[in-house]
Amino acid sequence: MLIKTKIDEHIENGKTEPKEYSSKDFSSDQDVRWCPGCGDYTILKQVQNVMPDIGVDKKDIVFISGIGCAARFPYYMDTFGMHSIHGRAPAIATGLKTSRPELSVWIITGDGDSLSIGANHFVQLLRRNVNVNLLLFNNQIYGLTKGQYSPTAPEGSVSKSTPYGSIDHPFNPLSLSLGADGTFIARTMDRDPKHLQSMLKRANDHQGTSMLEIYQNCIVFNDGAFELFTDKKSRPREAIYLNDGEPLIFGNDNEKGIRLDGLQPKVVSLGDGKFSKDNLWIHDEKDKTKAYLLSRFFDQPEPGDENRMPRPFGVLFAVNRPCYDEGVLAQVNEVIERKGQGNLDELLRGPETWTVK
Amino acid sequence: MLIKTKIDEHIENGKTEPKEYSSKDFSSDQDVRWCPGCGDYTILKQVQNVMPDIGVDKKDIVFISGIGCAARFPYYMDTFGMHSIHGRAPAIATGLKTSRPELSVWIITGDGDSLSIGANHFVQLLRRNVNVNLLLFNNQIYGLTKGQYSPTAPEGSVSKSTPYGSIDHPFNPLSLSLGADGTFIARTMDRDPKHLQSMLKRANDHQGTSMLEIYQNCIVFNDGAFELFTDKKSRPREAIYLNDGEPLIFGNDNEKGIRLDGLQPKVVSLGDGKFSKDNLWIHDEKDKTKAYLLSRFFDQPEPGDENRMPRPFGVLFAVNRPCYDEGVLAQVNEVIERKGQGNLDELLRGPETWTVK
Amino acid sequence: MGVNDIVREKVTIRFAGDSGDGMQLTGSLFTNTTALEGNDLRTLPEFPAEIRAPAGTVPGVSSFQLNFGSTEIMTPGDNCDVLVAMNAAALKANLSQLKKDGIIIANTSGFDPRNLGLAKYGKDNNPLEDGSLGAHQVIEIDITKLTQESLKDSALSHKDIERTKNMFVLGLLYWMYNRPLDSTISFLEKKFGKKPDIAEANIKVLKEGYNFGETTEVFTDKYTVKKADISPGEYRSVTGNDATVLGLVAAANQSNLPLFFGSYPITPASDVLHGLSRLKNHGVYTFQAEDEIAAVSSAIGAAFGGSLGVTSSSGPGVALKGEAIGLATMLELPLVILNIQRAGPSTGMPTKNEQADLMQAMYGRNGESPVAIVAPSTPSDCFDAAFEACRIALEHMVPVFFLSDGYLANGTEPWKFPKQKDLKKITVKFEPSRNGDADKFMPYARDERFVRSWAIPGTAGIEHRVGGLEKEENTGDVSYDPENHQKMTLLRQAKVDAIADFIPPQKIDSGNAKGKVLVLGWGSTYGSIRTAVRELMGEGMDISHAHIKYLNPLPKNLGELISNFDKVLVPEINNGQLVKIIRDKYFVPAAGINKITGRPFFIDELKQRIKDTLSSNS
Amino acid sequence: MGVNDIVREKVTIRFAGDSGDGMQLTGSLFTNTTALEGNDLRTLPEFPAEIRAPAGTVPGVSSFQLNFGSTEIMTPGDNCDVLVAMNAAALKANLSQLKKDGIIIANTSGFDPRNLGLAKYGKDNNPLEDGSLGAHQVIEIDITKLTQESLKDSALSHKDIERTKNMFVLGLLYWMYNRPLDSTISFLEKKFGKKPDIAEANIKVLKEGYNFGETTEVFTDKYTVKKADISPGEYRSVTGNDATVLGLVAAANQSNLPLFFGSYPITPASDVLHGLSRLKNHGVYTFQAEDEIAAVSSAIGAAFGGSLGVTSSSGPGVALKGEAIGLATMLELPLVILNIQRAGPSTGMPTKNEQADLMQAMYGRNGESPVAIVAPSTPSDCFDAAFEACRIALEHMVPVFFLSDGYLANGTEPWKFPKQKDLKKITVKFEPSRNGDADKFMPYARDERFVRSWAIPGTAGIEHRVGGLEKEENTGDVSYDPENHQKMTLLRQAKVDAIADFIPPQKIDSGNAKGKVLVLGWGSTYGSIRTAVRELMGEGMDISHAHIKYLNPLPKNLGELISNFDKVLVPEINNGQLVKIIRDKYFVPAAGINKITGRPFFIDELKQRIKDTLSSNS
Ligand SMILES: Cc1ncc(C[n+]2csc(CCOP(=O)(O)OP(=O)(O)O)c2C)c(N)n1
Ligand SMILES: Cc1ncc(C[n+]2csc(CCOP(=O)(O)OP(=O)(O)O)c2C)c(N)n1
Ligand code: SF4
Ligand code: SF4
Ligand SMILES: [Mg+2]
Ligand SMILES: [Mg+2]
Repeated sequence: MLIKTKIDEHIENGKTEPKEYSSKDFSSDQDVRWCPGCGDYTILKQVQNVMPDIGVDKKDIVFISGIGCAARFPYYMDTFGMHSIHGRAPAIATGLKTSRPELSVWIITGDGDSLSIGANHFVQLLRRNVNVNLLLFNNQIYGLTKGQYSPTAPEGSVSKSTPYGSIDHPFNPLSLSLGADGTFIARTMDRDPKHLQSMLKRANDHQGTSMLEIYQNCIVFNDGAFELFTDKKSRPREAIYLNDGEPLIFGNDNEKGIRLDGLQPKVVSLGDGKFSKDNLWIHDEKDKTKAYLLSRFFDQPEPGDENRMPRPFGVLFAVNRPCYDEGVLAQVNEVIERKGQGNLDELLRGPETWTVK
Repeated sequence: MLIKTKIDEHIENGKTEPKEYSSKDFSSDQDVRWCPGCGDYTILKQVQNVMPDIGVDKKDIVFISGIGCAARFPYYMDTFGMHSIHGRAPAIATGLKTSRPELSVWIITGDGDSLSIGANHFVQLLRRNVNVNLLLFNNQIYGLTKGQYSPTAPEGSVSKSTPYGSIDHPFNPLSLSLGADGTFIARTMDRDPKHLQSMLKRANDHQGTSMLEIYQNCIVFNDGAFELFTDKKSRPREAIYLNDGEPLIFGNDNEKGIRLDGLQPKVVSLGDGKFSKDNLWIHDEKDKTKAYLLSRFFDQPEPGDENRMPRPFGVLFAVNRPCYDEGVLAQVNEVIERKGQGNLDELLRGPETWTVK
Repeated sequence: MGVNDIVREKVTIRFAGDSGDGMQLTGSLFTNTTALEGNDLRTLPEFPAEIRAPAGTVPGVSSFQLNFGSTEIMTPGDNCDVLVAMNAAALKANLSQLKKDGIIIANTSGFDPRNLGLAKYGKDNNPLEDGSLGAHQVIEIDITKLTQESLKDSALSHKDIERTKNMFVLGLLYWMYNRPLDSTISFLEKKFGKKPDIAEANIKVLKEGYNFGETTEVFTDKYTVKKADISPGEYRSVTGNDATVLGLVAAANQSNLPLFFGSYPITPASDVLHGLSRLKNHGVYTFQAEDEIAAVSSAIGAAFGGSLGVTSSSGPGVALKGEAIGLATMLELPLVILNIQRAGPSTGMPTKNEQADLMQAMYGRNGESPVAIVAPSTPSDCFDAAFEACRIALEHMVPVFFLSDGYLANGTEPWKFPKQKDLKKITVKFEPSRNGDADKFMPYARDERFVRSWAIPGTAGIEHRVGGLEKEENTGDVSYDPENHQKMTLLRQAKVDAIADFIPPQKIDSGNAKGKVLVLGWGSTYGSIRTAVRELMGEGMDISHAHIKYLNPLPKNLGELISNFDKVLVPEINNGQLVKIIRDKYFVPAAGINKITGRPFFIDELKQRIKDTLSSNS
Repeated sequence: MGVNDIVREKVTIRFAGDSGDGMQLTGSLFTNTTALEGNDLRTLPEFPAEIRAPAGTVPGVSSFQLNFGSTEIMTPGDNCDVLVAMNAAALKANLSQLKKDGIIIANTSGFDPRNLGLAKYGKDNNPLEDGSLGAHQVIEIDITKLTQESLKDSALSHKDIERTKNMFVLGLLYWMYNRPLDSTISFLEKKFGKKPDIAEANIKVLKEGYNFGETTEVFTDKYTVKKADISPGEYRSVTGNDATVLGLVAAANQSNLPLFFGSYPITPASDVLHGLSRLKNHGVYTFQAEDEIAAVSSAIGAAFGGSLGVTSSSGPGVALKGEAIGLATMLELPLVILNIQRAGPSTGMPTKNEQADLMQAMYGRNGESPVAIVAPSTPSDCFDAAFEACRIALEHMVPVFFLSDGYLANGTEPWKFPKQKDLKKITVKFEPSRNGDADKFMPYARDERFVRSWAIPGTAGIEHRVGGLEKEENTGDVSYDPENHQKMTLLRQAKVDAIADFIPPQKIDSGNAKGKVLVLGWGSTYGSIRTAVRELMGEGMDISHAHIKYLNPLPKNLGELISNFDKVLVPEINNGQLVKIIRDKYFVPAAGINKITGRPFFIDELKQRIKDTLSSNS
């Protein structure tokens, strides 16, 4: 902001040389307390691995979470952090980022935290396009409260609170994010550290709200929820990795592709000469309609069915749109420039006064 | 429910002959207190006009609203009603409809009520597909609180709370509803009573959550927000009426059409022989991808631009999916049938007891 | 035949008409002139509950009350001496607020059959004629007609002419109360600078009204209200919500912090959001959140970042903030919560007044989560109270409730506004950066006031985590240790209690420091209590008044102050809240005097209730 | 050399091990046998805060405490006589809860270097060997090894064998306390019906443990705890949350209404949701809402429709419900809010106990919005309290808070469960339908108890609208009328106050009805207070105990009851809440005895604190 405050002074006085970090520098002194084998561990590790490369000073990084197993994440990062209240991390982050745009703000949230109690703040964050990174740890269950179904749990889920199976239709988190006009929408999984890392970098590089869904295995209450995609054997058939500008190819030996027949995506085999790479759908991160179609590779025919679409991993959609925090700052500065820095005495005097002798 | 309760008795005892109603029967004894010229009046009138035709007994109709100008609606309907609290009508309606599936439940809400404070309940309602009708009075402003911008207000909106123009990107209510997996998504306007009536009937007939967005003019704080679509002169060019199975045609003399060029909707003119009706996009309410594309006829080039898409009115999307309330009832009954009606004494005894002599 | 000029000590005038009749403007212009004339005064507008109820109907009536005098004026007045009724509905809605011997100035064309019908008098029974107005002196003037005549040569549209009729009333009242026209004239010239014909028309009608009083003989009396002796200085008029805005900006200025204001609109708090959103060039960030939960949460996020984080709401909106305020008590971050109270419960009566959220502020959260509470007592005191709320929050790292209400929010009074140089400094010290070899930063270490340090992101070497789980003393690590929880719970309480060392002692506002009866109040009842008590003192009663601004913690000397009186009475616009706290804390049989009509205490009413209460429980 | 058999009046055993060691099962099996043996008893489990903290670490320890005796047992016991420590971490975590002269039964293989390391003792300093256990009698047994040996011929996997070691401990303790094995054996046969080899193995090891006591000479003493004289009848064991579930279902049954339960998971309330979701065949609807606001709102919607609407939560979740509860007070619909309290503020310590939400229940909403409050005093009393909460809500058309807590929720006690035919009937009458010519239905007309009628959709001729704006008396139309608001505010209060005519008078639980000292409690402190007071009476102190179940309105005779004592002490697991209400309402200098460690009062601790408080303020 053009008006210099005590915060600016403070930062000025505290200036330090930018440091070289190793991933170790990002692990706090707290011992990690997730269940042995929980997917959260690998995510933590990859985040710690990526941090040194994002070129941000440790002191300028803030992790804000809600409540849940995932939400304990900030305790384990040796950065600034807040383990706040259930579902409200996006609102807290909006206040922080808007008032301190220079900070690198990361939101850590679970499927219950962000899509149940916090779903309003979640969609508003995406709509406003606040320049933060949101990591959605989706394990299709409420872990911390010991195993109730969540808004991403498939219909019929048997859980502590649904002994006879859940009845409600689950959210498709990526479709919801698109519907909320998110500008960066991506998916990855705990079991593919390389891909996870690259997605974290992409999320960090994107200007605006980066919504990264991470399939995370809750080994205790929902083990294997994503096995189809994480298991080395089934993955090639069930998962497809998206790369901007490249055709949609998958399968054990990349023998399958996806082409668009009008508005209809179709799985085709590349072996039999009928179709070649050139006939395939070319991924375009900027094409919202294609992103929409990819997000619907979700409620598809059962595994085994020829026309079953593989689940997309990677960046489905990424476009630039002005960020809320930038916009606010620009407006504040624009007004300061136009009217000059406000004078308190004039303000106190107000438009009209009179004097009593 | 298979277990008969006091409610069933009560209804049984209170049985009355089904009546013939006129719209007058649905106006309560309260004098209507909206600003003269408010769009809410015409909506009220059309709802009262439609009620006699939906074939539901007055005593079985409930209107539930949140808070706002729109939300005063229930007071003016001579049915059961609740003017509840801001944003919570969908949650209250879910409790009522789930416990009393035989009732016809209508939610009345404003753009602030449902897309700001109530956005979480709004998307959860659509996801669950509770069998209620939601009428979203969108006037792109907070009326009752005297003119602050709302989440549907265009960027740059100058309002009491945004004297220098709003910065946040607005929601596209229909896209959000699609993203939340709504099963019935439609749009109409206060200024077209006929269309409004037909949409109300469609909403009522749909099984599941019927989301009907109604463009409503706030004459005091946001007059003319939808003039482009409501004004007889500009409407033909700026609005397009959707009819299932029919081509997308609009224009003063129906001289324009829309066709799909791959994934790209294009405005074409039917005059010059290049294209005929047969080349046009045929509306299909069941096609979610088309519904998606239609919902994006929104953030388009400025008026005047040849490729500007007209704003669609009508039913964009309508499919059947099991309703939450039905599902809950079915499960309860299924368990009762399987286990027999629970016996309280057995329940109190529990699995294991011992006797003290 | 001449007109007698009567000297009056106080006068209360009520301007009432249709929302379209410009009564608010008329009232404030009369107010400005009156202020310039050196009277003391208070005003209160009353808006219809609906945005635009149908013209001519009772719900559509808008009114403005002004109370001014040559002595101290502390309230907008009880019932009025003069009621201006621009139409039948205005009379119907306000008659009950006119003194027995009060004067009615009625615009007869507002009493035509149509208006009588709309006002539900019935087309052909005109209260002006059916004698139902009894003792009241009724002055009937066809203001509309006279206005039109005076502008018959003007080129203005009928509508524009119609619009000027409020100036006729204003002119007439200026004559009645011997007020000069000049300030109003210059205002009109400024306001309609671009439309000289409109300015001219208004001025002409204004003078017409004045001359009408002068020349016609409908009036037998005119009145003079002498200067009040008001402490000399430069004054402005201010509403409570304006003053609140200024107090926040001043606090940000005096602490040299950015002000982050996260809010969600709600009556009667919205004007604070509106006011601040215009002050971006004072380094103010305003965020209209999706709801009250996001609003308070965003303020907490900003506070974590080192800004002065403030949120505001009323009624149901405040109830929604409880959980997040609890988080702030645990995080021990500064947070200011403005509650511009309104009549409850639930949605209640949004445009009516009440001070029934004190207990909610004290206890409306899960667990033991003490917060500080301050309450303004007059519109201009909102400035001090808001400033103090910020000072306490920032200097003590604690959430602070500011309990204003609709009566203060919309009321105005003359304010001898302060100069920046005379304002307190607010001392904020961010935890400094430290390099690797320095010893570990202890986020929950405390100073002698039990206050932890403000450690903001961007500071090297003090990276740390905070959260809503119980914290270990000093380290701030999560702790389930039983003794630690006991200790931290008491520490959080001790921190709030210690604020008592940094607020002024409670003083007696009126009366002796020892005596029979102490009337103890808080918030917007100040004016009524002060006036009532002073009048009772005048009647020879041994009675004193103390008004509490710092409600939690209470001033250290309050207990002793109370102990100097035989009886303690606590008038509140609620069903008895402060009285509970006083009885519990000081163990005195304090008696409540309560009113829950959505209206303030009237002076006479309060005097009577004080007498009744004393006689009943002695 | 023989073993002496010592008779004990009470014994407290604490089973502690890694989450994986099956201590909860071991404890409950011992409990069942003990119940069958006719002892009185109470138990309390303690779970780790994390779902699955790393095995072998202190945070990973899970324990189960059982207190049983031949006399009345009202608490799970203070410190224990015997501590079973399956590994080093278990010892470390629980040693502080062992009596000075208590016995430690240590599984030596759980004290190997690895375990010592994990427990942060340090690889090579074994507390069993370094004499740090001082006065404690330590019995070291390599339970793991012995278990493996006894099953060396079994075909089971190593893992399965390992799993049976808790049966060895159980057998051993059965021997120590002269308990029969049969009920446990038949349990194992049932449980592992499908896996006979596993059943067999467990039973073998169980007997092995028993024989180990019998044959080896490590034990010089065994103990007998005689039957308690418990009122005859059929008993079951029940936790507070189970009993709450049953109370709700019973109330739905006795009012013949569907039960609609809208909730959102949160510790320690979730088990109520889990329990009810299994009871669909009792006409129970459970709705896991998106948040607590939707949960309570859905219950209100269901109540509007004529169902028994209930919502439940804890800590921060309850704070979120305030606004909607305010709506329910305005709608005057029945609503039951279960608050299974936990340690706060904010997220606090979810797995620890506190009763610090009383003030929030009383005042945690905007405006004057009175609600009724009931609180259970023991696990089984949760049944009665939940039933009463529903009865009051339904018969008085009012929101009712039920204030349980984690200590009650998870604790168990023997319960002489009632029969359906002995339960109260709950009388609900829906407003009947009326035909066109009947006169207009008055939704806010009231009966002599100030209760309006329940008018549900589906009833012809009574279509009406309700809402959160102030209502006009009788008609229920929106009203801004000042006098009406005063009247309605007082009516809502009067309706709640009138409930006092429909609850039992307050009785003295222990001691005389007149005397020196009254100890006044509420909620889960019942057992500790009762026991402490009775022991003090035994020591000759003039002291009595009354325990309040109906906290709002308070029983009509409470004031008089209190007035019969010179001193009133109010022990609470908070920083002083009920005591504030008592001091304010009855104007007695009640003194608080407070503990905020997340733990219940210990008997000896409480006795001491009572003595101290008395001496300090006399
Ligand atoms: C206001 C509030 N409501 C409920 C809870 C209890 N709670 C804590 S975490 C959680 C859900 C956790 O699920 P998710 O967000 O998916 O995180 P996960 O544990 O699966 O990582 C709930 C219901 C709470 N702490 N606060
Ligand atoms: C909890 C709560 N927050 C805020 C308000 C104030 N409020 C009432 S209506 C409203 C918004 C109205 O806008 P909208 O929903 O678009 O309805 P409209 O008046 O435009 O029809 C607000 C902010 C309230 N009554 N309750
Ligand atoms: S409960 Fe599930 S999500 Fe939570 S820590 Fe354990 S494994 Fe991970
Ligand atoms: S403010 Fe706008 S929306 Fe509200 S009643 Fe008036 S015109 Fe209608
Ligand atoms: Mg989860
Ligand atoms: Mg609106």
